[in-house]
Amino acid sequence: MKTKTFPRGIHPPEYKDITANKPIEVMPPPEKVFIPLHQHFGKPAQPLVKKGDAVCVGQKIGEGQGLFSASVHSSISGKVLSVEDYFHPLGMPILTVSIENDGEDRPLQEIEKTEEPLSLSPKELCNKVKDAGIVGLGGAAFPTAVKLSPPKDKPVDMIIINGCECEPFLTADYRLMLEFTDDILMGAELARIATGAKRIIVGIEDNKKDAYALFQEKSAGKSIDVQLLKTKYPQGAEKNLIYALLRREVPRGGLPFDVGVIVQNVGTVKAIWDAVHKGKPLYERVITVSGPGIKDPKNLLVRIGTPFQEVIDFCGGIEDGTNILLMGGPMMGLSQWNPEAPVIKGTSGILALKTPVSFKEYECIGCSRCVEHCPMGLVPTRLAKHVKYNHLKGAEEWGILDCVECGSCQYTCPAKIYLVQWIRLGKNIIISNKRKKSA
Amino acid sequence: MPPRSIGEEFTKGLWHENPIFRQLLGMCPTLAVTNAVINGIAMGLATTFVLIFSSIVVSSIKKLIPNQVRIASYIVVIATFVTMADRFLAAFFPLISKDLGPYVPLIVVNCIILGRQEAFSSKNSVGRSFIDALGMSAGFILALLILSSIREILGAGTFLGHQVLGSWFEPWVIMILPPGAFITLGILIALTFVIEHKIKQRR
Amino acid sequence: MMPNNLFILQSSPHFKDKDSVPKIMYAVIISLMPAVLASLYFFRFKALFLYLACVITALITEALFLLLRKKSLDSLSDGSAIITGLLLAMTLPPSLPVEHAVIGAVMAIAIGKQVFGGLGQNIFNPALVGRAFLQTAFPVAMTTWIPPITQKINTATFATPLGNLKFQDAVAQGTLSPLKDLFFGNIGGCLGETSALALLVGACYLFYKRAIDWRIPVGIICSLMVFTGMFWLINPNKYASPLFHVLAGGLIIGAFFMATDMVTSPVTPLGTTIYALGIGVLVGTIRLFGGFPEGVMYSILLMNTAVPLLNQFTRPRILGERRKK
Amino acid sequence: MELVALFISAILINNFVLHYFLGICPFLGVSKKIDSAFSMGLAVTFVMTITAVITWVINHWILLPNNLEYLQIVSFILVIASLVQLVEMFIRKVSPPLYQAMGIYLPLITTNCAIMGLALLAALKNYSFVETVVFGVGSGIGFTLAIILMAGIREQLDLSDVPEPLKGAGIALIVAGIMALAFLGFSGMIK
Amino acid sequence: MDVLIPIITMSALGFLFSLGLVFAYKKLRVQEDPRVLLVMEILPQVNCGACGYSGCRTFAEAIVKGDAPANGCPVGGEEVAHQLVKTLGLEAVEVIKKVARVHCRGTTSAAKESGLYRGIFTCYASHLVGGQKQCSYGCLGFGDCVEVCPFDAIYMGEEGLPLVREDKCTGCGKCVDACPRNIIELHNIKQNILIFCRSLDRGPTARKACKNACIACGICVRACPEAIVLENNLAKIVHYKKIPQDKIPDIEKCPTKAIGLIHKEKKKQEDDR
Amino acid sequence: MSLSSRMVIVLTSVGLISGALLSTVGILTKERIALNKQLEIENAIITVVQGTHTSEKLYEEKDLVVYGSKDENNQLIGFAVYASGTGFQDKIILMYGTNPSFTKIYRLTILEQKETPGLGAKITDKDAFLQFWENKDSSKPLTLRKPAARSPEELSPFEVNTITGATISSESVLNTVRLSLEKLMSLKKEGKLGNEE
Repeated sequence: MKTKTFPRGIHPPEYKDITANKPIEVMPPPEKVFIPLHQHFGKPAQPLVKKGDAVCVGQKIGEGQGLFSASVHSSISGKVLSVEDYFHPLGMPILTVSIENDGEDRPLQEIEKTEEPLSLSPKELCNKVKDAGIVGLGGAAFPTAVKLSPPKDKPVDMIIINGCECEPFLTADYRLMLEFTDDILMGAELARIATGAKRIIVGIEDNKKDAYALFQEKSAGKSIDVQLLKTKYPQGAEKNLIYALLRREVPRGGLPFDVGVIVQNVGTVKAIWDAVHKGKPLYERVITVSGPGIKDPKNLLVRIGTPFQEVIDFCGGIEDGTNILLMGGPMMGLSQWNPEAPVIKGTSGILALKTPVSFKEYECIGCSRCVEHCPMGLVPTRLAKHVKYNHLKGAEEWGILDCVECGSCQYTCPAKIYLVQWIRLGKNIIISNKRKKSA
Repeated sequence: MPPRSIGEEFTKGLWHENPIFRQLLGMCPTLAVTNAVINGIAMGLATTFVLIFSSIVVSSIKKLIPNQVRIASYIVVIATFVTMADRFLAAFFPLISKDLGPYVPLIVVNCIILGRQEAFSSKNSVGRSFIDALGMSAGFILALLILSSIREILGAGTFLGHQVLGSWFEPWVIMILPPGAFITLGILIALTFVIEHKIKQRR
Repeated sequence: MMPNNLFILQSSPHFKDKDSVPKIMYAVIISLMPAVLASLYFFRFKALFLYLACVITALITEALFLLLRKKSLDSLSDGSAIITGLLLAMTLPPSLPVEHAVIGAVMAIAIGKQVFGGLGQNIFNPALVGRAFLQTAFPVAMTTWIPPITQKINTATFATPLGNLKFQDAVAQGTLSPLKDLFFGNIGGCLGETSALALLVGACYLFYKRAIDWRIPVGIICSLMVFTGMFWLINPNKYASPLFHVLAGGLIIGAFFMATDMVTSPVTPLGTTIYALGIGVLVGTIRLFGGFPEGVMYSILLMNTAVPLLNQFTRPRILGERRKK
Repeated sequence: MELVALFISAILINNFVLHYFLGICPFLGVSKKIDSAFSMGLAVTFVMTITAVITWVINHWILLPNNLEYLQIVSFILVIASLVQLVEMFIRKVSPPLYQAMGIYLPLITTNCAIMGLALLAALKNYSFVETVVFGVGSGIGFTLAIILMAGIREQLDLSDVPEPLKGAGIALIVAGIMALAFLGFSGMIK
Repeated sequence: MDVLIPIITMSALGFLFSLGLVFAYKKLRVQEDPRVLLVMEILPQVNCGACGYSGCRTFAEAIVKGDAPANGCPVGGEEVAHQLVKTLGLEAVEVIKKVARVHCRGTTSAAKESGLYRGIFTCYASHLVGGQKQCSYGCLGFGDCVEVCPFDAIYMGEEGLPLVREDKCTGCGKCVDACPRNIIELHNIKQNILIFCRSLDRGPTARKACKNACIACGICVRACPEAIVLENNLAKIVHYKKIPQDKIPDIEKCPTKAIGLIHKEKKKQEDDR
Repeated sequence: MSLSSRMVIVLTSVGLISGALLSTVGILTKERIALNKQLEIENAIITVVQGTHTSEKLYEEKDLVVYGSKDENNQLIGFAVYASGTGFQDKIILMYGTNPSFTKIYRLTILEQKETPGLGAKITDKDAFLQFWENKDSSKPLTLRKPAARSPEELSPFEVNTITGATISSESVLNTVRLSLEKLMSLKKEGKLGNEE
């Protein structure tokens, strides 16, 4: 079988074998959950409950505001303790609903199950997805309902189901693909109906051959292509995945719509199926808890809002010498200082790593490895220098806004320069300057 | 700003507004003729002559000249004195004149001269202009002298043609060639920056 | 939580490749060793003194500048100053007085590297700046050659193969050095440039360590061979063969060790290719038509000046970018 | 053949900036950005060509027949100054885009010693008319080459940690020095 | 004859040249900003390019647009700079002197660290990963504000907080823009009471993160309700003028010293120095 | 008075005054400068053809001037040849003296050169270069000795020396001399050098 892939990129060590063979375990709901009202790309949700209210599992506690937003649901049943700012894994205090578990796990009364989900109209599907508060579960947490309703002038002909999971350590998507193959395929079909696309392509990297075989088998006879991809990072990045599978290039500053494509993570399409078929809003998700600092690494089904500490304790706790705690994978994940931070919709994994505490940063010696490996065709060293010496105009000319912050450059940099941080810094300043100007 | 005293008017050209090191003006002759001290001195004197006389002339006729032909008139005045200097050198110091080549006539486009006329002589009295021109020329000669001494001593082992370094010394030919000129001046400018910085800190 | 128990806070990515700047630098140093040993064999103590003088001076100069700029002396251990010293020594004639070599090493580090801000910021290859300085400052000493010890002749002056080609009309006279001698290094010339074999052994190691970009040596050698080959085909009685040009003089060391200096070569793939082709053509031009028998040093320095422009105008195509035609 | 040699020599070997030290002021002043350096180079080449023609005519038709060599300086500078000013005003009136691209650099050229140097050198070397023109164009291109290379380098230096005292003119001069060293490689090419 | 020919030649040249200029002056003139002409008058007209612009005209245009500083002409030196300032009125007339003030007292000893920060040592960069202090409102301590100050008026104190030399501060606001956490503000130099905190955290959380944080206890509000209010867990001075001086001792009873007199702070600074 | 007429008048009068000044200077220095030039040539002629009493220009073209040298007795003792050729950097202008039959070169001197200082510029140096040009036999084409000889005695009468490291400069001097000699021979055949013999 010929494998497809995109140009450049890197191949970091995978470390997936730690959890790859561990079936998804269900973690019991915790004593308390902290559910931030802002877990997605876009505007925060507006709280619907107040202190003292009783809530059930799946009850909507935050209403999405406007187009780019998503609703938030309670993940346990119990009493609302407070609605106020609380620590959020992204580092900023965010308005959060904290709920005390009454241990009953009482579900919502009027669950809307749909027996014949495939017969629903696109509009109905979108509304259900929106109601369930589904966001992209790959990490960026883009509201899925928005993705499923492409603008009229940009028809979508192709849905890509992203089963790459190119980040090291993470195996949550892999386990989902093995254990919930049917749900994923049905969810993909719903997404296809919602967008009016013609075909579905499932992209799976060749380090997950058994998942590929399973998908091939189950999708036989349907209008679904299952494609094997050469294992490479960042294959899961939308633009690179689209290029790898279809040889279509998303224009600079554009979205996949622009080339008639929508990319959905396997976890997201499963959530769509759950929401539409079982009427279950997004209040729990599968995460990988792994890394050399975790005593008993696992793939877990976790309620949203569970503090990291409890998840880690459930996995045997932290080993001595662990000095870095991550939400997400090691390439794009966010480092955490506070283990009390809650699991959110975008949490794909919790990693505890042991890294050398310090290393020397050198000046760029122009080895051009970052250029060789940048999946977007940028010149990261140049971008970083432009930002460092405050030449933001130059940085823009050199395409700083096209950076996807995948970290390939910094991974390969022998001078250990914080390329991604420089670029992120530059992007932030440029964007805030633009906002100031337009304001 | 209070008017400067005569002394200040003179000394500013030596350091604070030194045309070469601080204002970076008149670089072409500075680089080109400093391969030997004698050339540097000759060039400096020729420039001094032109600068002083054109300053005097310009400051005395400044009121007669309409603004639109200001530059043109100044250029003619300067060019006249440059020609005089050039002819004088050719007549009485033919060897130096040959060495300096086209750089004596090029005094006419030396930014220092036109710059001083515009910035100073056209606005100040004859006396002040004279002092200013004197100071500027002194600064110019000083710079040429430093640069040419370094280049001649390192590049030929001589100073004003006299052997100063022993026979053990093998001259660095590069210092007489263009690269040596550029690099030496670059380093000198950096040094003046450092000194200026130190002076400022002390204040 | 105890303060010493804090987690690290940092921006992604949290994984890093093991390669580092000192590792690359020491790989280059190791790869130079075969050629260094070869030159010690051919020129004995003269070579040893020059190597020591250059490396030690380079280190001292670097240290002085670091102190002057109030920077940590740790940077000395990154190996870049040692490389500059070594490379400089390798491009010097064996008979050069040691004090000249010292001046060269000072200049290489001072005006070749530190004035630009130190490691990674220089525009020109420091070793070549040092050599160009010496070539211009002491033209006679820099063009006086002695025969290697293996050639048991005793003449005061001796010409390099390229010198023979340029000034003695060696092709017509038939006195061109045999390619075998060129390959093993049994010829006159700079310390490190004589033995093509030893240099190629080192280069293989560099490729293995992926410390150099293959485009540069390949581009240089190809363009030089095409350029000199054209003239050779037109008149083989006047012009030397392309193979001679590749093996003679500093081409191998230049193409594999000098032009490939990461700092002073372009970062973009297209820029790198143009850079390499440019060096090859310039070497050919200077060797065939210029006043100097050898042009590798000047060619690399000249293309170094063009590197910023090459970088500027060969920005790679960004994914999804549509270039105006 | 001789003309080709003269042309190449003017560009590479006897480069105005790196060998004759002519036009150093704009070389240091307008070499901060590649775009403006290129425009400046264009403007200089343009004016140099015109100057070469006009001063040759003046020198050979007016001054030399009347034994007035000593008026060279005055007449050349006057002609150059007036010419540049007229050309500038003309371009400004006729073609604003061209003025933006090149014209704004014209006044800078009046007192550019490269132009005056060209006129004087051509007179000193006794070039024929065609030679003078070739010399003018070649020198202009040589100047453009040097200033563009310099601008590229300086844009790069903006992105590096040059020691404070050397920033600006200091490092530019040292770079020019090393460039001059590298250009020495071309010497002896024209025999 | 030897004398006459050059005289005639030169006069003719001068004549022709002036005719050309008159012609150019009359026919080829392009309308332009009169201020540019004014500036051109003052400038030396050497067109040497030392200012970095392509000639005096472009420099003049830049000055008029405000892109170039008045002292940007090295040839003209101070005289020209002063004349320019006079002519164009570049010096804005200051009515009230405003100075930058730092609304944080999260010193290294008072504010708790959150993690070991590893990365680029600027405030903005560390702000992007959440900052290395538990308080997510306070000063990050890398001195972006010090870096941007053109007047050397702000410096990093020993306690890891930026301090302002109010005599040197011109109130240009560069530091205000540079601070990613917006803890620097411009104030009338006469205002002597300041709230040294920006934390919107609830009292206990704020207190846990920083000893000097405002815990919204309301003591200051009670002392002076018409001037100070509590907003989002933080005290705020709404009407500075309504604070009677005799109430200041009451205000200063603040348990965390998050509000207080600026002069005390200043005295501490001097001790620091 | 209108601005325009004032402009014209001022500039014209400035030109007038400057013209007057310059013409004075020009006239005052003219002779002296001409004399300098003449002296330079005459000195050179005396150097290259020793015993010259009077000399006269016999032939002139671009890059080649021939002077006939006569002694006190008005006997032609040789020719001083002013020739120029391209060196390493720029033109090299030189002068050499020959006997009337062009079979012998008395001496050589360099009038103008811009060769590399310390290297090619040694062609003006007596010890390093010029002494090797004294009394050469030019009945056969001269050749260059490489590598350089240390003293004139080592050289055959038909050989001239090179400067170590500056082969090109040495070569171009030799070529200039060779070419001009060939040219002179043909001129002589055409009888353009007078009919003294």
